[in-house]
Amino acid sequence: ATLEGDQSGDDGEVEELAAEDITIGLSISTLNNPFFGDLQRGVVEAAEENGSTVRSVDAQDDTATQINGIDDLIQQGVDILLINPVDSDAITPAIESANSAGIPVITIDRSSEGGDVLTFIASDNVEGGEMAAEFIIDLVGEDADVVQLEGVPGASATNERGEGFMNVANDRLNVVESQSANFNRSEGLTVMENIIQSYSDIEAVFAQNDEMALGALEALEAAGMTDVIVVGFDGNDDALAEIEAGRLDATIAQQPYEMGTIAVDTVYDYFSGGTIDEEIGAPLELISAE
Amino acid sequence: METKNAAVTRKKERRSELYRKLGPLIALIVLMLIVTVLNVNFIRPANLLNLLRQVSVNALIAFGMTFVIITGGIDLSVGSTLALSSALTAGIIAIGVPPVLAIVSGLLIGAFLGMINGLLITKGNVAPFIGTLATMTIYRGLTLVYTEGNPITGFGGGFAFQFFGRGYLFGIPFPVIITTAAFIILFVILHKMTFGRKTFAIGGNEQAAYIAGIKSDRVKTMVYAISGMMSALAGLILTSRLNSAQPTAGTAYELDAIAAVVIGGTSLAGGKGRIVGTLIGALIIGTLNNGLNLLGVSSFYQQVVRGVVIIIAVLLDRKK
Amino acid sequence: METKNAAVTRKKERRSELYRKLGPLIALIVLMLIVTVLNVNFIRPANLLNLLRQVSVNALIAFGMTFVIITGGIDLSVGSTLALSSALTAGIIAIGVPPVLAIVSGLLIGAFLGMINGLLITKGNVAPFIGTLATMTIYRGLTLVYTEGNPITGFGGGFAFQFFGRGYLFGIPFPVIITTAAFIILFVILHKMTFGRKTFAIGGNEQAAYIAGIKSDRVKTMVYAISGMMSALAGLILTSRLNSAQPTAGTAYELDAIAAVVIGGTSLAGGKGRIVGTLIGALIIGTLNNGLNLLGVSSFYQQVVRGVVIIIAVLLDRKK
Amino acid sequence: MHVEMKGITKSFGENKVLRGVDFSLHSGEVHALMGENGAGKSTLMNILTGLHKKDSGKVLINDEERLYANPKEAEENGVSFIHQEMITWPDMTVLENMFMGKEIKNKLGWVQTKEMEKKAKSVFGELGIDISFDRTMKTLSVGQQQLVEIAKTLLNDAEVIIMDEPTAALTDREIRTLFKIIRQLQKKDVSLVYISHRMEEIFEISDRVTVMRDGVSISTKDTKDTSYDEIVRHMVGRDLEDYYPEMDNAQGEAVLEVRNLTHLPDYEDISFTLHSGEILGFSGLMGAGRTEIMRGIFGIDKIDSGDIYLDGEKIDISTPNDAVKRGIGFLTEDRKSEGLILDFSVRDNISMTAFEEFSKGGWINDKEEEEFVDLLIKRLTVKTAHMELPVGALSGGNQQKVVLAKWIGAGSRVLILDEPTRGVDVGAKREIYNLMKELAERGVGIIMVSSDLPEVIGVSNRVLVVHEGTISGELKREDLSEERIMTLATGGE
Ligand SMILES: Nc1ncnc2c1ncn2[C@@H]1O[C@H](COP(=O)(O)OP(=O)(O)OP(=O)(O)O)[C@@H](O)[C@H]1O
Ligand SMILES: Nc1ncnc2c1ncn2[C@@H]1O[C@H](COP(=O)(O)OP(=O)(O)OP(=O)(O)O)[C@@H](O)[C@H]1O
Ligand SMILES: O[C@@H]1[C@H](O)[C@H](O)CO[C@H]1O
Ligand SMILES: [Mg+2]
Ligand SMILES: [Mg+2]
Repeated sequence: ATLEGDQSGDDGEVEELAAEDITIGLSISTLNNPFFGDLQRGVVEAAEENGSTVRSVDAQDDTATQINGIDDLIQQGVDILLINPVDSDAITPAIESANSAGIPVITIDRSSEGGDVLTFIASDNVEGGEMAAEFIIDLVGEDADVVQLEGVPGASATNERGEGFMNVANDRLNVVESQSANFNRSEGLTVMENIIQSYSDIEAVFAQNDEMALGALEALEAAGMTDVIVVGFDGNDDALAEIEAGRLDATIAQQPYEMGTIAVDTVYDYFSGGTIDEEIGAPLELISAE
Repeated sequence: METKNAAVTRKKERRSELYRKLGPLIALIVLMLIVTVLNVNFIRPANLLNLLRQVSVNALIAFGMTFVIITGGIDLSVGSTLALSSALTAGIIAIGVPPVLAIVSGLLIGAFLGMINGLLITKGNVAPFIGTLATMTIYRGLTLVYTEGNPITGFGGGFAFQFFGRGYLFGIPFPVIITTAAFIILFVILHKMTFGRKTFAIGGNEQAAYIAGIKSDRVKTMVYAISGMMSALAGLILTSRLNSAQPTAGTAYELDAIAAVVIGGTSLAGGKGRIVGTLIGALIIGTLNNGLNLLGVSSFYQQVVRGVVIIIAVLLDRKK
Repeated sequence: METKNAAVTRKKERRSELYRKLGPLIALIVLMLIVTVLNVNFIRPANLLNLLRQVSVNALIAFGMTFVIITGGIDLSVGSTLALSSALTAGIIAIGVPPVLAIVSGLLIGAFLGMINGLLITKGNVAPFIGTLATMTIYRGLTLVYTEGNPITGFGGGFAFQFFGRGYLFGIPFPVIITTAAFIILFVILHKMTFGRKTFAIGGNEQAAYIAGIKSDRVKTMVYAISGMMSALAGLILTSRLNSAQPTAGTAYELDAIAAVVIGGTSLAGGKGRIVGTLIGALIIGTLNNGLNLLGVSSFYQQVVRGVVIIIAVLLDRKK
Repeated sequence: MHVEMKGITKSFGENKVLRGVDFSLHSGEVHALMGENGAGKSTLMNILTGLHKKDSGKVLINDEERLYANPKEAEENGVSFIHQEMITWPDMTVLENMFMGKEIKNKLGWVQTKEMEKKAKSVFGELGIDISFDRTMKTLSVGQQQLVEIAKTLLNDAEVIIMDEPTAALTDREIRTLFKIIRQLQKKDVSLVYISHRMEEIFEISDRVTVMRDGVSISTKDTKDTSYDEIVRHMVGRDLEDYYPEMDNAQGEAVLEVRNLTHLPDYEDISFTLHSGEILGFSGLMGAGRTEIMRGIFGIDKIDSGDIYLDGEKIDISTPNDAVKRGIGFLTEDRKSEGLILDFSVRDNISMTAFEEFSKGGWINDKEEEEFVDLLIKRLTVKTAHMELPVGALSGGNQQKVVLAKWIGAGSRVLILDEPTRGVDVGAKREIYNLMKELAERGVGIIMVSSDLPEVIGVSNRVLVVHEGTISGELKREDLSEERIMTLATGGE
């Protein structure tokens, strides 16, 4: 009787590989969100440019589907795995199986709690949350009534952005309501509509991603509350357009495409014997109308 | 003696029939009272209009679902139909087709997708549950393929299209007006026209209906087309409201729609049902969602409460 | 002529019966051949074991679902039952209960949740579709309440619990061994024991079953308990494999399970079915998922293909 | 076993179905139970076998008060009930059906198929039945299914067997077999309750007759001491005049012509002409293919070849809708699954075929519909409290009238009636015959498929006999006799 991940893989020297000979396995948490579409595009385009092969699987936001997909990638003998976990805990066993198959792993956007990971590429979500809170305070002042729309419960992005936001807001803002709209635009709309019914004096909304922010925007506009400040997170195309149009106030822009290309660059570094940092930060940027 | 007996039966029957009809309505009123007592904001006209607007999407889908369920079928593909027809309509608007024309095309696309369900079920002889389960996956897949997983936005459509989901007429949100119109039309079709009679007959006993000369394949196909069209209509409202066609829009909407239909007293076995009940069912679900939010109940508990209310509503209906 | 007629009918019937039984198997073999031709990695033993391990979760749920569907019912709550029983088991392990005991408790919790479905349906007289739709929401809500929406991790459980989902015995993944054992036991119960006969009898003609002295309420309640227990078993495997109990685990799993059952030739109308078919159905779906990944088909197209394959499989079965 | 039921009462809700029934059964006798549809015969037997609970009264088994908790307990104590609506599992095998709920199992709880087969084989042998055990029930003819049901009762060493209209779906040959079996059982001292609406059978097989009316037992007599007229009088509460109406209806032009209709292997080369005002009987043995022919004509099943003419004009019927549109109506042999929507009201059932009569452009005029339905209910004297009552709540005969009303309302000029009086009591039967005659007199052409020979002879103007899927002969009214028909039906000249 043995356990999956028991047999440790070859721990020896890294076998150097030319870009054309590398097959990259990519496991994405869900492609139903443009954010991850960009991330995937970053990986695929950077890899193709250098002649590498990419095989990707989509977990559709389900942890079990994700480990199955990673197993399938391992079966195809990919040289390295880029994993964007659905859940930071539940990904551990999959990373351990990759470890035991001797396949190096890089996680992107969300971390892994266990297993050996080459590096972790992500924006600093805590810092992003803090940036949003500071921005809001700049515009509406301290102690204003604000609302937070949270992402998928349990996702590291939700927890970390919430943590960052509350770090600042706890003492300096009055958060009247904080509810989940699952990173989803139509839920953002309905949840916001309902909140408006109880709190007509809110001055700002922080949505943990742009999709929810855009939904909230429609709700506020329908209620004639156009002067409420709305801040999103991600910097996706729709959000940027709305900022341009003066409807959305700001977004904490991540750069998913860059995360993808950084990951691929790291892969090449690794296979040419370079040393890799334990964590690689992806740039975050607050984009607003000014 | 026999006639006296009959009169008594008749009276009793009428009374139980009345209960059956009023049951869901009473449930709705009680629910609204409770929410109002707990948070008076609920009963403010602005919130009620807001509630109605929120309900319109589920109500429209549930209206179509009512026809399907009365024939003894089920349509699991409504959510995916909504997404696919919305995405295609957004695409159509984006290439510059006038919005009214695009809306009509969107409705026809929905009807077409529904018709495919109907043909699978009638000509292919596939059980409705499994046939629409398959198309649910297929239509969703096609939506994702078409949109490449990204929302379609900034497709324009001008005032007409924006008005569709976001406009007001005499202070009433336009989606509410659309829903009311759809309700009236479908009510008439179901309860006042021969098409409705045929729909009931098929659900009551398909073989007998067929032998009585009812073209059951054709009626069923049309019923699924109606369901598809209503999903598309709901999708257009959503798209207009969000100013964006979402590839994941409508996921799991079939469950809310089926719940509305069943709470409204339509039997899943087919042959029995009322579209008024469905409207009330949709209002109950909407009041619950809106009310629980107003009361600040956590979304986790909301799910528990929602399930419990579905059971209570159905049990009340059983007891007549 | 009468006897000749009968003989012809008879022969036809046997042949169609054979097709019915072999249909899904042939579909599976053809599918495996196609995938192998396109990517020979598929047929490697390591991948086949990997495939079997992937299939085990859906197969276990689908086994239980087979019983339910044979009675003419349906269980939409399996995914939520999986999540709730997993979360509670993780909680039990976390407070230090020995893993084997915890596993047993987990299975009993699943059976209990299933029993609630059964009682709702038999005593409450609620249609299975709507009753389990309600508990699906309720159990999911309770899971979220219990876990506060966060995955439960680091609960320990030691080697025994880890082995459950991640172990190997004689080179075979332990989940595959569990699934095989469950299959054999359930096969015997369904096809060799009176309980199985009763299950079929209820689905075939409930009134007749009552007259034959079958306690249909009790049998049905037990059948839903079996379904709940199988969901819990699947959940434990998943929890062990993921080393974490996820509050959203099992979402939409009912659909894959129902698809496996129906592809395997069990009729949604009840009274007819085979658990071997369900196993094959689950393997078809698993092969499809694994194969499409191996072939590098985009996840969007995968959905389309999966829906189309369900339809083809069901149509093939129809045509006998 | 000796059974005594005394003063049994039973109500379903407001409906007092039994109002003090006395009934007794001696060991080894065949006791016929007669009464109009809805008189309460099945209900009484359901009380004896524990399916329904009585409200008051006494049941004595071998002079001891005894109530069975459920049908299974009754069966275990030697009281078996072959129900009117056969209780089977169509998709399960003969063996599974026979042993349902009483499988033989070993210590581990495994079902012992071999032993069950052995036991079944011996019972089949006793009855002279030859049906293989692994066939599914639905592939058997109704007669064969009935035989399996009977064999089932022998598995439990039944001492009392209740047969509720066992011959309703059998033709004469099978009835002969059944009677042989009954006599064998009688020799083994088994008592039988025999419920039937067929008077001839009662006189042939029973020792005593009990007649029920409106939930009360009217009389119990030795069969040899009573008469046809007396039984009928007790059943309907008055004298009935002639059972069959005088068939003096005049016949006109050909309305329906069928030429070389073929659908192998069910029937081949069927040709005949139906005239307006004619009642054309179709006789034949079970499985001869009469129902299949009618389904072919009506467009329910596909045909291989052949032509159909209406008023001399060739028409194409590929669905029932094509037939209905052209004024053809079809009362099917299976009223419950094909003729009616049982939960729907009398009104909805009647109006189903005739929407055009009270709708314009798809809009229904409720008032007109009500008048339309009311007229039909009155014309056919359907006994119903009101038109909103679910059809399932009516007696069998009245249900049959609702189906007829539906086709008359559709303005049918050609009516195909398949076993129109199956399971219908004498009183209602007579009314149906009168209706048929009345329709014929108004120029409707009627095809009547019937397995009831006296009925075929009593109401047909002309009879076609079907044998193994072909028409083996035609008999004019004056040539009709049971012998002639049976000779043709069995392939003789
Ligand atoms: N389960 C029930 N619930 C309500 N009413 C019932 C039920 N069973 C029978 N009845 C009613 O009881 C009456 C007697 O029915 P029963 O079946 O005993 O008549 P029957 O004499 O067997 O008639 P038939 O000759 O048509 O078989 C009918 O009016 C019937 O509608
Ligand atoms: N031995 C059999 N095996 C399978 N099906 C049978 C058998 N006998 C009869 N049937 C079914 O019942 C039908 C009986 O034939 P059909 O009803 O056309 O004859 P019929 O002369 O009208 O007899 P009936 O008096 O029973 O109506 C067959 O066509 C078939 O559908
Ligand atoms: O960082 C990403 C994005 O913000 C997305 O919108 C939701 O998932 C998070 O992990
Ligand atoms: Mg009866
Ligand atoms: Mg027949």
